[in-house]
Amino acid sequence: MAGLSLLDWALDGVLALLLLWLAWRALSTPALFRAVVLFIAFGLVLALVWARLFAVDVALAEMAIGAGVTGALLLAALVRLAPPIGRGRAHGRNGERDGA
Amino acid sequence: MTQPVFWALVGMALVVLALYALIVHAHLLRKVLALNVMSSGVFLVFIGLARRTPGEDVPMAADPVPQAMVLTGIVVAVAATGLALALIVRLRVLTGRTTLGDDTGD
Amino acid sequence: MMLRPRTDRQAGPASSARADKGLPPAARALLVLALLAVFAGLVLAVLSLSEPAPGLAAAVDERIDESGVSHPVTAVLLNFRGYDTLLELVVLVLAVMGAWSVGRARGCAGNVPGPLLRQLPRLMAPLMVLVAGYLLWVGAHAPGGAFQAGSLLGGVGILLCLSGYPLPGWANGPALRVSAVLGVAVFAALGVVAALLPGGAPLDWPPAQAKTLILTIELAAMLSIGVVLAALFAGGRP
Amino acid sequence: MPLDPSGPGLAGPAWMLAVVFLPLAGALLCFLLPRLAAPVGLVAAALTAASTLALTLAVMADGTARTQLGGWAAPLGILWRADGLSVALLAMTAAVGVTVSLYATAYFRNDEHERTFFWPLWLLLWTALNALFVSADLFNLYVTLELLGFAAASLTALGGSAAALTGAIRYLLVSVLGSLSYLLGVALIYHGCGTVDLALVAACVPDAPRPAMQVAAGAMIAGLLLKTALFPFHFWLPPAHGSAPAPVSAVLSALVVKASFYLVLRLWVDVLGGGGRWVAELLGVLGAAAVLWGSVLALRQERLKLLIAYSTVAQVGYLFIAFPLAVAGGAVAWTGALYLALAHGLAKAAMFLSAGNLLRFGGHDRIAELDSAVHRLPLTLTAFALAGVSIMGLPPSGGFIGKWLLLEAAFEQERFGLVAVILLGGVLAAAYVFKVVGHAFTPAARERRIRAVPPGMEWSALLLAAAAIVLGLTLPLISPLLQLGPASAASAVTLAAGGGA
Repeated sequence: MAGLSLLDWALDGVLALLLLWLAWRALSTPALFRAVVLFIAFGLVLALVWARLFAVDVALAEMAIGAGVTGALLLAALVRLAPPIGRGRAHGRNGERDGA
Repeated sequence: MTQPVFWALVGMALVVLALYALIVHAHLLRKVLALNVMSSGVFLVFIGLARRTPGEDVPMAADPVPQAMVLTGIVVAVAATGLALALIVRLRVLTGRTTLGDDTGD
Repeated sequence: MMLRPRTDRQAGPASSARADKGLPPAARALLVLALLAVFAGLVLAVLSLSEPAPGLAAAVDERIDESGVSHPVTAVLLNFRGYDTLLELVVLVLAVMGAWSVGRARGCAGNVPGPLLRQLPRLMAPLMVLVAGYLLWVGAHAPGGAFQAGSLLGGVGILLCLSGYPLPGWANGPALRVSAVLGVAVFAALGVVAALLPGGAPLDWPPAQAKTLILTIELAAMLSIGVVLAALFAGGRP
Repeated sequence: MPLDPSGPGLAGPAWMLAVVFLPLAGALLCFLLPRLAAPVGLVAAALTAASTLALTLAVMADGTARTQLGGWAAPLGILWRADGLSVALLAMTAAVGVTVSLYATAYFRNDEHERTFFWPLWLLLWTALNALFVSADLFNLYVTLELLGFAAASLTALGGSAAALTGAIRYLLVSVLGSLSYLLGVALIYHGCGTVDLALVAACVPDAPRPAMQVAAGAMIAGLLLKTALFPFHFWLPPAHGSAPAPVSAVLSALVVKASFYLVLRLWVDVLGGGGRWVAELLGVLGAAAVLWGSVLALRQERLKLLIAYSTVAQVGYLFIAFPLAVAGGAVAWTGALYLALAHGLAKAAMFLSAGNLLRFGGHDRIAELDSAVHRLPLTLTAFALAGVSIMGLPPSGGFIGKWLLLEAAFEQERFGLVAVILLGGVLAAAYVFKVVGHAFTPAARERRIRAVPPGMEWSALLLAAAAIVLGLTLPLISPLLQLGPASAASAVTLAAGGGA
């Protein structure tokens, strides 16, 4: 990898920082909706990383499955977890608020 | 440090970060997110290091075998997510809980 | 232990940092230290790997002419390591069975879309199906293939569901089950037939027919992947 | 199947194909024909068991069977390989599998929902087990592990109660975490060796960069220990195994836990060369802790299914006591551990099926209220007691042989601490088995509503328990399959001649 220029390193560095930051935020943001959106953004940046690593198939799959379908599954689950169904126990409402 | 090693290390960092979140957070959706980030980290190690392989004549193409394995892994991850979310939604309907509760018994 | 659940009943609904109250600070510090040690080990392992590295790129290159396709990743997925892919399709079917076993889907007909979502599928769905078909076809010699195409089809299903598009009744019955398992069934059946040929092995595609077989399998797999992903989105049995 | 008796080596591959694809085909058919799930599933189970028997006989006759999937040789393609260790576990799976299938036809007769989903999920679980036992490829093993975990978690949730769902979710999360840890190890191995074929990796490991290989082995084994529920990773097991429907608990405790143990053993012996003295010692300590902790907790349980589940935690511990003994030169310890694994599979399945009968009969599984069960369900109680004999390790059961071989190795190396743990575990097992049996013998305190238990459910449990006992008498037949070291064969045969009957 002798041909890697300073520009390449800068791009890699920025992508890596962005990736780690998005992962950290997605896993620590209190609001779950926001966390899922951050996770989808994480998937899209990861797709860019795959493209930079010349894994184009993986990049396509990451965009379609990793970010796209997984994101849709998470958002759908979030909607289903939100309404106060069930027997309305005290900490059931906690779970709901977590998603607010 | 070379580019493949750099990305493998980023992948390892994601794995450890996700492991921390998995242990610390009680909300099940967060645990699912953590496992997804962790699998992304493992995939990054897999693909990142594959870039060490190319010789001088084919500098662009990464080793296709890890790529195929990661594709398999991505599909397995989405299947796990779908199954886990279905179970979690059902648990919420039944009990109102979105955490595991402390009924381990020991 | 690691996944020992922690309910924090004291944490009020508005508490923004519920998780942070789960672990006492000492345990948290210990955990961070342990994970840092794990990370150090992982870094050491990565740094110890030699470069240039061993790999199978050359081996794939050498045999790709016998695989029936010219794109190396597709060759690995559907020929050299096709058995992994078969099991992976089984994993998808299994996820649907598991999701169906716990509950019913609320159904898509109840969704009341906004004006954008009402119009979007009309524009997007045909385009996405077209792109999926293209990705499947191009997968033989360039990046693309059944998984990317199938997830696009899944996306079509998700869009239709979100827009409250009423699925015809037959689509919820046996047809749904058949299309969910079609990929596995075609793949496995061809794989067994290949084993029964003289001198054959399981999933051993004769080079002359390999391309046709791979495209057939990919077509069935694409459909199944799309149906399975949409079914997982619906979240339960119809 | 193209079976050519003149060509040795041909029958093995054909039957390997059958043991993986028959349950798969059965599962798909059950899913497509939900109304016919039970009969179709039963036929698939019978055919799978029959082909497993054929494969076992073929391997015993011709030696290790091999297949190149897709016709591609090792570094490029995936290999199937069935050796003695593989077929021993395949055969145990078939024995438990076919009996549990019989049991399940009666158990799920009146619940259409559970019936229509039990069969496809259970047959996929069986597919995953068989695929795992014949795979000789690290990455393919990852896919089979995930398949196994998903099937096990879905089956756990089948009961539908909040407890079952909680158990299933925890199980699924732990299972995925374990698989990812394993996959991380596979990634490092691939990039250190350029292959994921077991034999080629084994040849490469000594020359590969050491830190990478050590971390890879650590990650893979840690992930598998999590799935095997070795102390202190056992926290997820009792809630899952205790809340699943009885036939599901039986296959989870008897088979699923063994699959990840099998893989640890396979990696340890075949790939990593059986080294790692201090890791083996650590595993031994954890195993000993599991025996004591699991037994004590089993003794303290008030619900029968939880008692049996904690007993599994303890019995898994025994399997790991073999590691320090075997590494120090007593290869007979491997045979002992494998014998224990097989015996535990049969006995534990029998116990869970018995518990299912008692639960069906009285509507609960509170141990203190099992009074007079022995008069109403004599066969079930016999099955439980016979299975208990094997769990305790009394002669002539399979559990006895396993513990005897472990004790032999421990005495030889003067590891008296381990000797004490092995014996103490047996005493504690006797205590918890008698706790159940004793309550069943007390006369009924009051009349209560009881339900009939179909005879098929009673006989299935008894059949498995009897098999666990008979296993102890078949040592000369089975021990050749279980040789993982040069010394084990001679020693095992001596024992068979001396104290087998």
